[in-house]
Amino acid sequence: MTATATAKPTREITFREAICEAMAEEMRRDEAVILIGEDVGKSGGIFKCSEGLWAEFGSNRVIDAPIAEEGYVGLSVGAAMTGMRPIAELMFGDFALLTMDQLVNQAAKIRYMTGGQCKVSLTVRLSMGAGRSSAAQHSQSLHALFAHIPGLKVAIPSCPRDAKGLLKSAIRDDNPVLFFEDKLMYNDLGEVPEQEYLIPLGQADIKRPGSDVTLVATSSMVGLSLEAAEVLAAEGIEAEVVDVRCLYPLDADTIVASAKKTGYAIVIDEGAARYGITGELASVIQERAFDWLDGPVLRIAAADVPIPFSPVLELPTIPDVARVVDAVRSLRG
Amino acid sequence: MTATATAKPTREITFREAICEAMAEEMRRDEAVILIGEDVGKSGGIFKCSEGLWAEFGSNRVIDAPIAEEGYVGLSVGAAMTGMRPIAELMFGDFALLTMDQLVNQAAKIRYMTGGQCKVSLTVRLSMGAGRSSAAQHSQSLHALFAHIPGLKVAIPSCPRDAKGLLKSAIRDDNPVLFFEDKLMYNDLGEVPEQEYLIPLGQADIKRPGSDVTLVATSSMVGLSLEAAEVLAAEGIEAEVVDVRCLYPLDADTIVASAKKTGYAIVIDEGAARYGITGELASVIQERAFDWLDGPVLRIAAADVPIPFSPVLELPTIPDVARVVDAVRSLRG
Amino acid sequence: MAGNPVIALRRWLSVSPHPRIFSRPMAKSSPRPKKSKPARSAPATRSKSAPRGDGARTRRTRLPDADTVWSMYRKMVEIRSFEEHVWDVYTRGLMPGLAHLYIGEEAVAVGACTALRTDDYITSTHRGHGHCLAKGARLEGMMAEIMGKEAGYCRGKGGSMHIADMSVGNLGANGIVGGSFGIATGAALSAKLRKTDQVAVCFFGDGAANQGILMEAANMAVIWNLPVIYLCENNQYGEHTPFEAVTGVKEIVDRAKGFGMDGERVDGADVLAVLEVIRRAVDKARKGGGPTFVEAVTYRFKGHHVGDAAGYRTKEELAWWMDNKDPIQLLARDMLKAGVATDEQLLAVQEQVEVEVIAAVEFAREAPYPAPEQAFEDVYS
Amino acid sequence: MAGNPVIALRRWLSVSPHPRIFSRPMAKSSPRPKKSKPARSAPATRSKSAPRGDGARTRRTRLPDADTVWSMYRKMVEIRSFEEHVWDVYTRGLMPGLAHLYIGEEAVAVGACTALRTDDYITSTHRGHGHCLAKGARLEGMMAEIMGKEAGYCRGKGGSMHIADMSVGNLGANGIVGGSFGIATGAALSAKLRKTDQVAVCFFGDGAANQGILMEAANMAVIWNLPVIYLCENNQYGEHTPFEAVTGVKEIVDRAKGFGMDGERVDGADVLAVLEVIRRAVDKARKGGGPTFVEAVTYRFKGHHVGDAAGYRTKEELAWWMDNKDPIQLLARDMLKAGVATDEQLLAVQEQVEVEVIAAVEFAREAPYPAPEQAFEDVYS
Ligand SMILES: Cc1ncc(C[n+]2csc(CCOP(=O)(O)OP(=O)(O)O)c2C)c(N)n1
Ligand SMILES: Cc1ncc(C[n+]2csc(CCOP(=O)(O)OP(=O)(O)O)c2C)c(N)n1
Ligand SMILES: [Mg+2]
Ligand SMILES: [Mg+2]
Repeated sequence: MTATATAKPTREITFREAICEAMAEEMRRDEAVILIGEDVGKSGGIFKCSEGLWAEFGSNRVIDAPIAEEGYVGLSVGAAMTGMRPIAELMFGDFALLTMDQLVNQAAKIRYMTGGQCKVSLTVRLSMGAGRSSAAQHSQSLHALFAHIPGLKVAIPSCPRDAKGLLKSAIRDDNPVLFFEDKLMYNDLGEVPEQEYLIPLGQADIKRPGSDVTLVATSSMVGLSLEAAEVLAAEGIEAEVVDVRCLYPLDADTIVASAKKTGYAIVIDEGAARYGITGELASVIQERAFDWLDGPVLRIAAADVPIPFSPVLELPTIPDVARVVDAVRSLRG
Repeated sequence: MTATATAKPTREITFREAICEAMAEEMRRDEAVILIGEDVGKSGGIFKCSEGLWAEFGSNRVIDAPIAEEGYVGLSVGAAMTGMRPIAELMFGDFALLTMDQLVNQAAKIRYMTGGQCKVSLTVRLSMGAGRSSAAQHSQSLHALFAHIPGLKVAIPSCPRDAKGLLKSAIRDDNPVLFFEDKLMYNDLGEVPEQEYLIPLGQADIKRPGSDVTLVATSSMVGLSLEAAEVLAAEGIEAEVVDVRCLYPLDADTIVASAKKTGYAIVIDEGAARYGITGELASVIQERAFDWLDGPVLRIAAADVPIPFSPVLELPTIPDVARVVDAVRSLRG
Repeated sequence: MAGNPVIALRRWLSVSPHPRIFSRPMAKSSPRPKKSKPARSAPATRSKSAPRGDGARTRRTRLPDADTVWSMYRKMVEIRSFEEHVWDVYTRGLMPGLAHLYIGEEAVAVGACTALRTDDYITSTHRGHGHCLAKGARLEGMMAEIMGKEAGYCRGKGGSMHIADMSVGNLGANGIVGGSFGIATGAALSAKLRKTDQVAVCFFGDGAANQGILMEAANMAVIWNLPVIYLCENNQYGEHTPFEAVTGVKEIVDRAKGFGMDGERVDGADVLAVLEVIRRAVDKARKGGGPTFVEAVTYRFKGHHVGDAAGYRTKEELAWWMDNKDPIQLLARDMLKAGVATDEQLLAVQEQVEVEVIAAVEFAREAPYPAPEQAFEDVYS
Repeated sequence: MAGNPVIALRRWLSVSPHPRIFSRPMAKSSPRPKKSKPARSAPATRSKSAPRGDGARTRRTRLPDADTVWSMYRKMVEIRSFEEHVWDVYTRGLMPGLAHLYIGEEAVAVGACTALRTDDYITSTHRGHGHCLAKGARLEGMMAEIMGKEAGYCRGKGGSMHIADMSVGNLGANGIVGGSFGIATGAALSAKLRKTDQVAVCFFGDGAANQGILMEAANMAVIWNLPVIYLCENNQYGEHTPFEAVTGVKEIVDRAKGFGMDGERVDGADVLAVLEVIRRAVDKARKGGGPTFVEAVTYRFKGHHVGDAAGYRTKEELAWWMDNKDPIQLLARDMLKAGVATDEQLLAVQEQVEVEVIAAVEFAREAPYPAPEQAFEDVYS
């Protein structure tokens, strides 16, 4: 390959458009792909992620569901077992709590329980993230609940490019994949290749190389970490930012290698702190990089409270750049 | 207090009887306490944990529910908000997945969302644990899902004495408490005080003192750790076994102090390994005891697979004494 | 309402100059979505014999006592005015989050809550301001909560979608569609066990009627004979989706048959009809007669929330409902006709309310935000 | 059945020497549990005009063709024999886990599956052996799975509660009561979208009929007109609890009214009646006529699972059902009466089946366990 060939042409699109493109391309490619969710049809979804799909694919493949999350996720499981590739959309990730039996007791286990007799080729798209004053029932980041469950895969992209490539892989995957989209990122712009591409599930990505400290981050926390890295760079500290991209399969090798290299690691995630993502990742790092670490692995996550409504209350409960910067400073003491 | 007064009289009863006694005592003490669940009434529950309660308290207070877990847990939330103290029983912890909206979106958040206007004095008793060839939908240990949720408390006793004392505290607590009972422990015998007593939520308990390594364990893994400690003692290694007892409130101080003392810690839990209990506890320990640790905090948990039916498959997926012993040996090189 | 209250009142009371004869058919429509063409691109011809519940109003012949009528009128005006100010506050960027307005549906909350005692329970929805006010919430606390202030009902923690007022039996709005079926039913069980003869009313939407927990809760209410009323506000849409497209029964009240529960359907624009139906159900429940399912046929005059242009429905459809089914207009006419009120009196109430609501807005604007540390309080008790 | 097959067959076919006239009332009973006295301590007097569906059998006047009748007879005998051997295997400690037997309910699975093509779908329950066999599962694979052997349908990973056989459209049993409503409905959607004219049958119990996801799934089946049949096996109990105590409708088929779905009730001991009702529903579904709800009234002759002494029901009640509603006995009589079969032929089938089942037990006993490492396979594909 020549140097020009590797620099593939790109254009700037939003996270939302990246999601929409991924679905459209996969629906064109494979008749078995359908989209089901509340108001995903003619109205294009409340976050406008399916705009144009109903017009292109019709109401047989872009299906407005009743407000019955457990039911239509269950129905998607059945469709996935019998030759379809449903994408089920949950407007707010919080509503996933209504579908846990179907996702955890059914989708995650059916292949295993039947000794490998079938595939559950299901993608569940769901939103996450606070910061919109949506209060406790519309702001949760519940990815840890699903990452805990054997049989599920969990993707959690941080930018338009990754979102598109990972979502296409998720749709083609023969297993149930939960795909978390931060609501605050839908308008974010990013470079996305013009040509078709896939990003495999299970590869972390170093979004910024650095030598002094490793910031392991997910979803919107990647952007936050990159900002923090800029602040730190001004102080002469070079942070390496590792975007986890998939909670399962987890690319522990990349994460651990970075921690070994820098000797310091901080894990940053927007879910609630306790018994969540940061505990697992910190624990993996200390287990595998113990002899390389010059300080404990620190964790930054949402406060252990339901997410409050008032912006003055909400802000202090979610991670911010200052906390990351301070943590790095405290580590390197 | 005299020495004789502290050595309170006890008798041996089973874990099941301890649970039943706790409920009976609290129901006698407070009319607001009711029990609701499938077959909890005349038939006494499929695990016989409510035997005798229906006869004593009648069908107004010991209520056979339809098979509608989400509904009757939701109903329990409403009753708890309006002056009752319901105990909702979920026969198998796996069925808690049907009730996640009511427990996580509602029970855990209502007090907070309403600015402290009400109490949700709800106890949910649910079973956990593999080892009975009950396969993937009747064997899960899902406590990590609830421990992750701000607004909930989670108790996870390991012996009849603790079960009784903690359950009584849970019933009196003004917050939603999830109370996990290992199915395999129901027949376990243990010394239980004759006189009434409470064990506060949020105190870990050192079940065996030791100086060489700390085993941090939950539920049935405490017994397993005690067995491992015996094996290790024969090799001259004195393990300290810390029973976590409550995942939230978590008594991190006791756990961390023990790890600091011994310099080595292993966390043992029966839930699935990834993004679960062990990650959090290991991570808390390494964060707070970093400079005292002589090796990484190790973790032992269920394999990351749905739980298989056949005993020859099931056994290798759950922790056993040998794994604990081997881990200790590997740690201490 | 943000403008001159007098002009606004005249607008409410005015007879539409061009009475419309078109609207979309409702009870007659097919339960199957016609996928090939966009749902309801134009309202179909309204059949002469209007479907029960939503068609020509079957007006009560006699009004209740004047106090009751006046207080219902006042409360409906209060809700309307409150919501129009929320609109205003929202579009001026003075409140965070989302605002789902109750304009057009006032008669349901007011009719229902008028049939309740203060110690009776309600559970509310994301579209809950009307329920809260009707059950007795104060304007200041409501407006302050909506703006995220400490003086709000939830100290700024809940916001528009989570207002509760336990002191008057309001167990709270709910951001989860269908999230309060269990809670209302549990409150009813609690009342029964505590032998208080309290009753619980569970407000929910046509969209929520497809959530399975409704069946679970309703079933328990039937088998245990609980004092609870499931009151469906069928405002024709769940977000952007017309209810017929996602509902397998022609009338939502038909769901009751599958629960073994009594069901009634009522014109949700007719506060007197709602009052009567709910009173009957409450009496029955209080006497140990068990639960009732009620469908109130209504319409939201605004989009799903402030900012939703509601392009999924036609102007004609909206106009028909506004012209024929404005609950405030309808009650005002009845009061005038029955001689219970004069134009001036109606206007005076409107002006008083407007003053109060404006005062509440001012109060809320001036009120301090909570201290950031308060975010960490109230998690546990 | 574990004993002499001939004696067993005679037992099945024998007319009860003291025909009982008592049984508990069913369709007539109150939906409210009478909490003060233990439910159903004694069967009440059976009303003369038997309740539809479960009372005096309305026998088909004409049998279907002999092949069909014989194959249904054979399949019911196979299920009975299989289950009696599972009992035996269980009590001898040869299988782990729990075993929920289908004895007494054979006509439901066999009648229903006889109306299906091999490529049609079923979803099954924790009490699933009968469904599996009726849909075409092999005895060896079933028995091996139940014993946790590698030759089992699920390679030992599923066990009794999770047997599936995708090759014949059996999407699997389910340990979650009500867990397969969504799955069956999704299979029907899939068939519709793939334009295959396949039909899905969702088996579930009276207890499962209280799970809310039923309403959610049924509603989608109605609005999208899906080829699915919800077949409720009302065997009178969910675990230890009689269905009337926890069910708000008198007859479970009444739930269908709340979904806007056609409903039928059928005598679940009468395989011919089940066949007819399901055939009709399948034809309708295949032709695009949409879903049907069917309640089959039946009874489990054993406890909830092997080991449950079933103290919650009376001996009289059990005896009435065994004497009057044994599906195998009933079909055998009809076959004898219609001259389709002789005693000897019926016996011969029974003997053949018994030999096959015993062979399957032997096969399963000898079959090797999976290797422990296999526990870590099949998680992802
Ligand atoms: C469980 C759940 N699903 C989806 C939503 C998103 N949502 C909020 S309001 C709404 C429509 C509700 O419709 P309806 O019940 O008819 O009430 P209405 O808004 O018409 O008053 C939806 C889908 C939600 N909040 N909760
Ligand atoms: C969600 C769920 N709740 C409870 C149980 C425990 N359970 C297993 S079978 C059963 C009774 C089911 O009754 P029914 O649906 O009538 O089926 P039957 O056993 O009578 O065939 C119960 C409560 C379960 N497996 N799943
Ligand atoms: Mg609506
Ligand atoms: Mg049953």
